[in-house]
Amino acid sequence: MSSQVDATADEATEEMNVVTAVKETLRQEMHRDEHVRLLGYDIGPIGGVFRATEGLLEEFGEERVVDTPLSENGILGTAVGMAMRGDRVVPEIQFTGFFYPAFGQFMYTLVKMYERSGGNLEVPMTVRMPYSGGIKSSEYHSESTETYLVHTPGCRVVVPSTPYETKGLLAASIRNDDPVFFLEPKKIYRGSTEPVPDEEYTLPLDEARYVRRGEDITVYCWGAMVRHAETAADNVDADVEIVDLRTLSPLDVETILESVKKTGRAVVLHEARRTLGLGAEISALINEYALDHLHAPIKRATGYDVHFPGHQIEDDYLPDAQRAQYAIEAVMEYEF
Amino acid sequence: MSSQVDATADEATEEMNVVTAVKETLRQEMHRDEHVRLLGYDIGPIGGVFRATEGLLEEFGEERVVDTPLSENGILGTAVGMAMRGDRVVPEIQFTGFFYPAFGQFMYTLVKMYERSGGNLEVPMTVRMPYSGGIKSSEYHSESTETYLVHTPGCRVVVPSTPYETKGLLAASIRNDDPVFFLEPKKIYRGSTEPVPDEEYTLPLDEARYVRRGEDITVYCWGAMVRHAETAADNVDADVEIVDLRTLSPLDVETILESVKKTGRAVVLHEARRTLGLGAEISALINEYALDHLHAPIKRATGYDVHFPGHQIEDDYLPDAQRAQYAIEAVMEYEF
Amino acid sequence: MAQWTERRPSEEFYRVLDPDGKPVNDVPDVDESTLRRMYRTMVESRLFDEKTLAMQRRGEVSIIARTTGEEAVSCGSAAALEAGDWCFPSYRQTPAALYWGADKARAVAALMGTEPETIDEHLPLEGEPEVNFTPVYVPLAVNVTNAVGTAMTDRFRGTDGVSLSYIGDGSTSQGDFHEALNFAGVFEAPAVTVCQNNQWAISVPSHRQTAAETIAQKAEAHGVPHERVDGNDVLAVYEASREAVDRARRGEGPSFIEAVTYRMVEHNTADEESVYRNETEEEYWEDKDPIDRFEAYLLSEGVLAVDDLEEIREEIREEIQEAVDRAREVPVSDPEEMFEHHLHESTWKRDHQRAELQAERRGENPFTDFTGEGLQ
Amino acid sequence: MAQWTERRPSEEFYRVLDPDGKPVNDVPDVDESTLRRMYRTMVESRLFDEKTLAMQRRGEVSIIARTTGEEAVSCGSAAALEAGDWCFPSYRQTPAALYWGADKARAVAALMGTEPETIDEHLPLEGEPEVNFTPVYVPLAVNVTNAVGTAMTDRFRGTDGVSLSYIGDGSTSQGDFHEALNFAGVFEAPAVTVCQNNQWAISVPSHRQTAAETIAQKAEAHGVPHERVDGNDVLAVYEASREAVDRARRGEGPSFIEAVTYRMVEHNTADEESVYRNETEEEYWEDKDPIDRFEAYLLSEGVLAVDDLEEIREEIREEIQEAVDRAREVPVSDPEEMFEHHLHESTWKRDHQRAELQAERRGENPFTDFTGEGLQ
Ligand SMILES: Cc1ncc(C[n+]2csc(CCOP(=O)(O)OP(=O)(O)O)c2C)c(N)n1
Ligand SMILES: Cc1ncc(C[n+]2csc(CCOP(=O)(O)OP(=O)(O)O)c2C)c(N)n1
Ligand SMILES: [Mg+2]
Ligand SMILES: [Mg+2]
Repeated sequence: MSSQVDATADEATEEMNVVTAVKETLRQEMHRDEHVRLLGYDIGPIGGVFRATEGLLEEFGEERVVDTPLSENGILGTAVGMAMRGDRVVPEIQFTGFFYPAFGQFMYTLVKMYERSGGNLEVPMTVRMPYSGGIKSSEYHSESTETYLVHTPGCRVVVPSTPYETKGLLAASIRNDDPVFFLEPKKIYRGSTEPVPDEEYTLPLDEARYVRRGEDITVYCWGAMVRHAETAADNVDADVEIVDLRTLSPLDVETILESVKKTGRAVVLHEARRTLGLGAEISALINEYALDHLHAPIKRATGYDVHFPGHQIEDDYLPDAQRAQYAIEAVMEYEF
Repeated sequence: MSSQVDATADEATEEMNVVTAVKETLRQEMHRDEHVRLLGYDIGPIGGVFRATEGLLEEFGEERVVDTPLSENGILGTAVGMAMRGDRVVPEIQFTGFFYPAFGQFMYTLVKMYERSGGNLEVPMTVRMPYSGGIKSSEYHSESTETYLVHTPGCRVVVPSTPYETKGLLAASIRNDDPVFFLEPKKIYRGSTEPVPDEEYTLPLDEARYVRRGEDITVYCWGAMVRHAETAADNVDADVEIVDLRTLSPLDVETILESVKKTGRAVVLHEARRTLGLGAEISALINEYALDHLHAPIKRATGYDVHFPGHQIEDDYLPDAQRAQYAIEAVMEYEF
Repeated sequence: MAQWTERRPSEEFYRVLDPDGKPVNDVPDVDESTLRRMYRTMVESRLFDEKTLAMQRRGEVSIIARTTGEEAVSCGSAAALEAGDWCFPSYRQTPAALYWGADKARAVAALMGTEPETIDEHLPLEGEPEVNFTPVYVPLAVNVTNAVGTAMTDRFRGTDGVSLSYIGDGSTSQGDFHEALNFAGVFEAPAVTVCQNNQWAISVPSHRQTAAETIAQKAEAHGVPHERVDGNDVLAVYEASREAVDRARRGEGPSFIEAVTYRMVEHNTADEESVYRNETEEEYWEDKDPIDRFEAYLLSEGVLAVDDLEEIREEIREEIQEAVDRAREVPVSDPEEMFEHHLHESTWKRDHQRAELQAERRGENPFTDFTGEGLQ
Repeated sequence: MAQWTERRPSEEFYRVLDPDGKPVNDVPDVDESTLRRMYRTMVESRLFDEKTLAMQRRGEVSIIARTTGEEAVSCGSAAALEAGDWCFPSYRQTPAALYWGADKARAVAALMGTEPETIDEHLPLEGEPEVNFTPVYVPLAVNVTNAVGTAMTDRFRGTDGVSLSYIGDGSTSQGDFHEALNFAGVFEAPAVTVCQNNQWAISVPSHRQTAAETIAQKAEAHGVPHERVDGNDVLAVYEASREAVDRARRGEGPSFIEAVTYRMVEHNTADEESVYRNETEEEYWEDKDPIDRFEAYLLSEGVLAVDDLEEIREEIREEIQEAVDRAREVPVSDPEEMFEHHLHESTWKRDHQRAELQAERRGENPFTDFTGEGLQ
C-alpha cells in the first residue's frame, strides 16, 4: 500500500529547495534529540561541499558536528561505534563515488552488528551521500551506486525526489533504528523549491508514492528521474502512472505489483548502469508475481554499462525525459 | 553461441579435482609465461589455506610467488601496479568474504585504469577467490558476492563447475588482457575428480555451456549449483535443459535467450541472495527480449535476503537439488 | 626481502617478571584476590581451549582458534577495565571475556554454530554484564575502529568510559587499524588498543608483516602514546594497561600497547603449523609459558600454595564440563532465525521468503506463489 | 580536540634556500640548464593555472584545482627521476608533468572534459614519453599503492626503475597510504612517496588530520626512511628526492618525503577558502612563495638575469596560448566513446547498448528490440 502525503493548506510552510530541506531537517532533529551527532570531513566551517550542514557547527558545537580526518572507512567505522553507544549518528560521505574505501566497515559492522549480536546491539544511523549525476562534475562525483547497497541486507536505502519528501524521509531515517543510506540527488539540490511545513513530520520508509495515477503503463523511478518521468508522461499519448519508489530497500513490492497489475505495462527509469541496476530486480519481481497481467515486455531506460563518462558526454549517458518517453512509447506500441 | 568442449579420448589426461586443476594450471601458466606472478598472504609455504598454490613457492621462488602482508586492499592495489608494469598478476583473496576492504582499489584502479587511460594502460590480472558455501565454515567464509562484481564494468567474472572447466577457464583468464575475477566454488574443490588433459587448453570467456539439452524448461546455474541442477533434472518429469553460465560477466546473452526461446520456461539457481542476485538480471533480460516465448513466470531458486547464517542452518539457506526441483516443478505446472 | 627463517622478537620491552617468575621490576600494586582472579582466568582459558579442541576433534564444533600461550595479554589488559567500560575482542581473547565472568556455556554454544537468538533464548544472560563485551569480531581490524567510535562518544559526552580493543600483529597491516588510531589521536579518544603480537598471522611471520622494528612504533604515525611489553608477563601487561586506561579515563587520550607473545599452537584447527615453522622456535617459547611464569611468582609470594593448583584446575574442569553440558542441551537453531534482526520491522520480501522456507521444511513446494499474495 | 585556529607547521625541516633565496645549507650540485628547466617549469605551472582559471570563469572548463604556491614540490621531486621511471600524480602535480615535457594542449583538453580517446586521436602523443606518467588520479591515496606495485615488479625483476607517487596531507589519513608504505617497506620496493603537505584538505587543516607532530613520522610505522623538507624550496626538495631516488635505484628500498608547503589559493574553483581560514595565515605564506625564492637565488647566482624574467614569461604565455588554441580545436567527444576500453573485446550488451545510443542520437526509438536480434 502506498499513499500520497500532502502539506495541508493551513500549515505554516517555508519555500525550500532540497538542500535547505536537508539542513533544516538536520537542525530540527538535532534540537529534538541530543543524541543526534553529525560526522564527516568538511561538514564544519564550510558546512559541507554542498552547504547542507551550513551553520550547524556554530549552533551545536564541535561535539555534535564532528569534522573528521579524511577517511571514509574511518568515518563509517567510528560512526558504528557511536551508534552502538547510543548516538543517532548522521555521517556524511562527500559523494557516493567516495563510498568505496568504506566498504569494509559497511559490510563487516554497519549492516552486520545488529544481526551478529542477535539484536542486542543496535546501529541507528543515517549515512547521507550526495548522489547521482547531472551536475557536470569530474570522475566519481556523479555515480548512482544503489545496487551495492540494495543487494546487501541489514540497511535501508532512501532517495527523496522533492523538498517536501526530503524533510519527511530524512526525519524518519534519523529516527529509525536501522542503518539508513539517505541518497541526495545533487541535480535537484537547488533546482526548484516548494513549500515545506515548518512542523516536524515523517514519511514512511517502506512505501512507494504514486506521483500520478494512470491506467495504461507504469513508470517506476526515484530521485532526480521523477521529474523526467513526469515530463515524458505529459508528452506521450498514454495515461501514465508514475511510482516514485522513495525507499529502494526494502522495496514496496505491494505497490510495485498493484500498479502493474492494473496497467499491464511497465518501464523502469534509473541513472545507474543497467546490468543488475535496480530495474533488474523490479522486472524480475513483476515476472515472478504478475506475469499474466503483463501486456508487453518491461523496458529499462537507464544508464549504460560503462563507467560514468566525462562531463562533455554525460547527457548522453543519463536518462532524461526523451529516453523515458521512448521507452514508454515502445512498450505502449508492443503487441504480442 | 555456445559449445560443449570435451576432452577427446586419445589425449593424455590426469584424474584431478578442482583444487588440483587450479594448482596445475597455475604451474603450467607460470612455466609458459615468466610474467605470471602470484600474490597473496599465506600462498607461500602452506600454499594457501586450500593448498591451491602448494609447491609453487619452491618451484618458482619468492619473486614469482609473493607472500604478502595481511591487506586485501594492499594486495589488489599493488597487483594493479604490477599489471601496469607488464606482469600477469594472479592475486589470491583468501575468501570472497574478505574482498570488501579491497573495494577501493577494485573500483578506483583495477576496473578503471584501462578506461581512464584511454586504453593506454592495461591491467591483465586474474583475482582468484575461494567462493560460495557448503563447507560449514564460520562467518564470511561462505559468501557469493558476484553481484558486486557483475554490476561493475571493466572486469570479467568467471566461475568453473568442474575440474576440466577449471583448467580451461583459468588458463584463459590468465592469458586474457582484462581483469578477471576467478571464483572457485569451495564446495567442489575436492568433492569429485575427472580426467583433465595434460595439454594446455583454454575455454572461451564469454560463452555459456550446455550441460544438457532439453525441450521443456531451462535451468541457468553455475559453479557448485550445476550438479544440483543435474540431480533435479534427473528427478523431475520434464525434459530439462541446463545452462552453465561459466562467465557471469560478460553474460552470454545469446545463449541465455536461445535456450529460453526454445523451452519457454526458466529457473535460475544461485547461492547468492535473491534481491539483485544475478537471477534478477537474467529474468529481466528474458523479459525484455523473449517475453512472448515465455509460457510461465521465471522462478529464482536462490539464497534468501539475509546474512549468510551460522553453519548449523547453512543447509537451510543454500539452494540444493530439492529446491531446484521445486522451482522446476512449479514453473512446469504453471498455466496462464 | 625478509625470509621465513626464524627471527626472535627483540626483548626491548617492559617486563615485571622474568620467565622464571622472578620480579625484575617493581611489582604493581594488585590485591591478592585480583591476582588469584587473573591466574584463575588464564588457567580457565587454557582448559577451555583443551576442552573445545577435544570437541572439535569429535566434530561437535566446527573450527576453533586457541589462545594457548597468549593468555596473559587479554587477561592482564581486561583486568585494567572497570564496570561500564567497553571491550571489543577478536577471536583470540577468551581470557578477557572469562575475566569478566562470561558464561562459558554461551561461548561453547556459539562455537557449535548456534544462532545468537537461540543462545539468548536457551542460555539467557544473567543480569547486566559489568563490562560491555561486543560479539567476537571475525573480520580483522574493524573492531578497533568501532572501539574508537564508542570512545569518541564518551569523549564528546564528557563521560569517563574507556574502550579497549584487540588486534593481532598481522592485522596491523590493514588500513582500518591506522584509520582508527588516527581518529583516536585527533579526537583524544579514551581508546586503548592492544596488539597481541603472537609472531604469526597464519603462516606469515611478524617480521614479514612490516619492516618496522616493533609494532608499537606504528602508533608514532598517529601521535598516539605507545608501550611495548612482555606479553607473557601478565603483570607487565596489567601495569601498562592500567596506566593507559587511567590516562584515557582522565581525558588524556588514547594509547597503544604491543604485547609480545607467541602462538604456541596452530592458527586454528584447519591449520598445520609444522609446515611453516620449526621446533627450535617452538621450544624457545615453551620456556616462556605465561601461566607457568605467573604460577611460579604466586607460589613464591605465597598467594597460592602448591596444593591449590590442582584444586583450582579441578574446579575449573568441572565448571567447563557443566558449561558444555548446558550448551549441549541447547537445541539446534531454528532455521527461521536466519531471518531475524536484519531490520527492525518485517518486510514483504522477508515475509515471503520466510514462508518459502517454511513450506520447504514442510515438504511443500515453496515456489507456487505466482501473484505475490503469498503461498496458499 | 584541535581547533581551526591558526597553527603554523614547525620549521624543523631541511632547507637549502631561506625565503629570500639565500643558501643556508650546501647547494646541491645541479647544472645550470637543469636549474633553468626547474625555474621555467614552476613559472609555466603558475601561468598555466592562471590561464585555466580564466577559462573556468568563462565556463570553458568545469572545475580546476590549482597548484599555485606548491610548484616546488613536484617540480623538485620529478626532476630527480630519470628516463624509464614511473610517476603517479594526483591532481595537484602539474609541474611534475610539465618538467617532463607534457603536452599542455592535451592537459587543457582533459580539463575541458574531453574523453581520452578523443584527445589521443586529435592531439596524439609525440614519441615515447621519457618518464611514464599515469593519468591523474582523482580518488585519493590509491595511486601510492599502485606505485608500490610497479616498484615491486622492478624489484622482483632486478631492473633499476623507480616509481614516484604523490599524496596530499589529508590523504595520508586514508588506509591505502599505510597499506602501500607497509608493502613498500616489506619488499624493499624502489618506491618514493612524496607528501605535498599544503596544510589543508579542502577546509580541514593539517593539524586536525593527525595528532602526529609531522607527516614525515608516519613512515616510522612502516620502517621506511623519511625526510622532512621545506616544500617551498625547490633545491631542498630536489636534494631529498635525488637521494631517495638514488637509494631506490641502488636497491636500498623505499623512502617517504614530507614537503611542507601551502595552498595559496582555493582548494578548487568550487571552494571558498575565506570561510575557513584567515588572512594573516595567507600573508605569512605569501612571503614564502617558492618561485620568488628560487628566482632570487638564480638571479643572485647569475643563472638568470633580470631581463630574462619577462622574456621567459612571455615565451611561456605564448606556448600556453598556442596549447589552448590547439585544445579548442579538438571536437567535442563522440558520445559513443563512453563504450570504449572497458574490456578488450566487445560484448553482446555493449553492442546492443551502443546501438541504442546511436538510435537515440538519430532521433529514433532505441527500445524497439524485443527479440534481442538488434534494432532494425
Ligand atoms: C579482513 C579479513 N581478512 C582475512 C581474514 C582471514 N584471517 C583470519 S585470521 C587471519 C590471520 C590473522 O593474524 P593476526 O592478526 O596476527 O592474528 P592471530 O590469528 O595471530 O591472532 C586471517 C588472514 C579475516 N578474518 N578478515
Ligand atoms: C577517496 C576520496 N575521498 C574524497 C575525495 C574528495 N576530495 C577531493 S580533494 C579532497 C581533499 C584532499 O586533501 P589533501 O590530500 O590534503 O590534498 P590537497 O587537495 O590539499 O592537495 C577531498 C576530500 C576524493 N577525491 N577521493
Ligand atoms: Mg598473530
Ligand atoms: Mg592538502
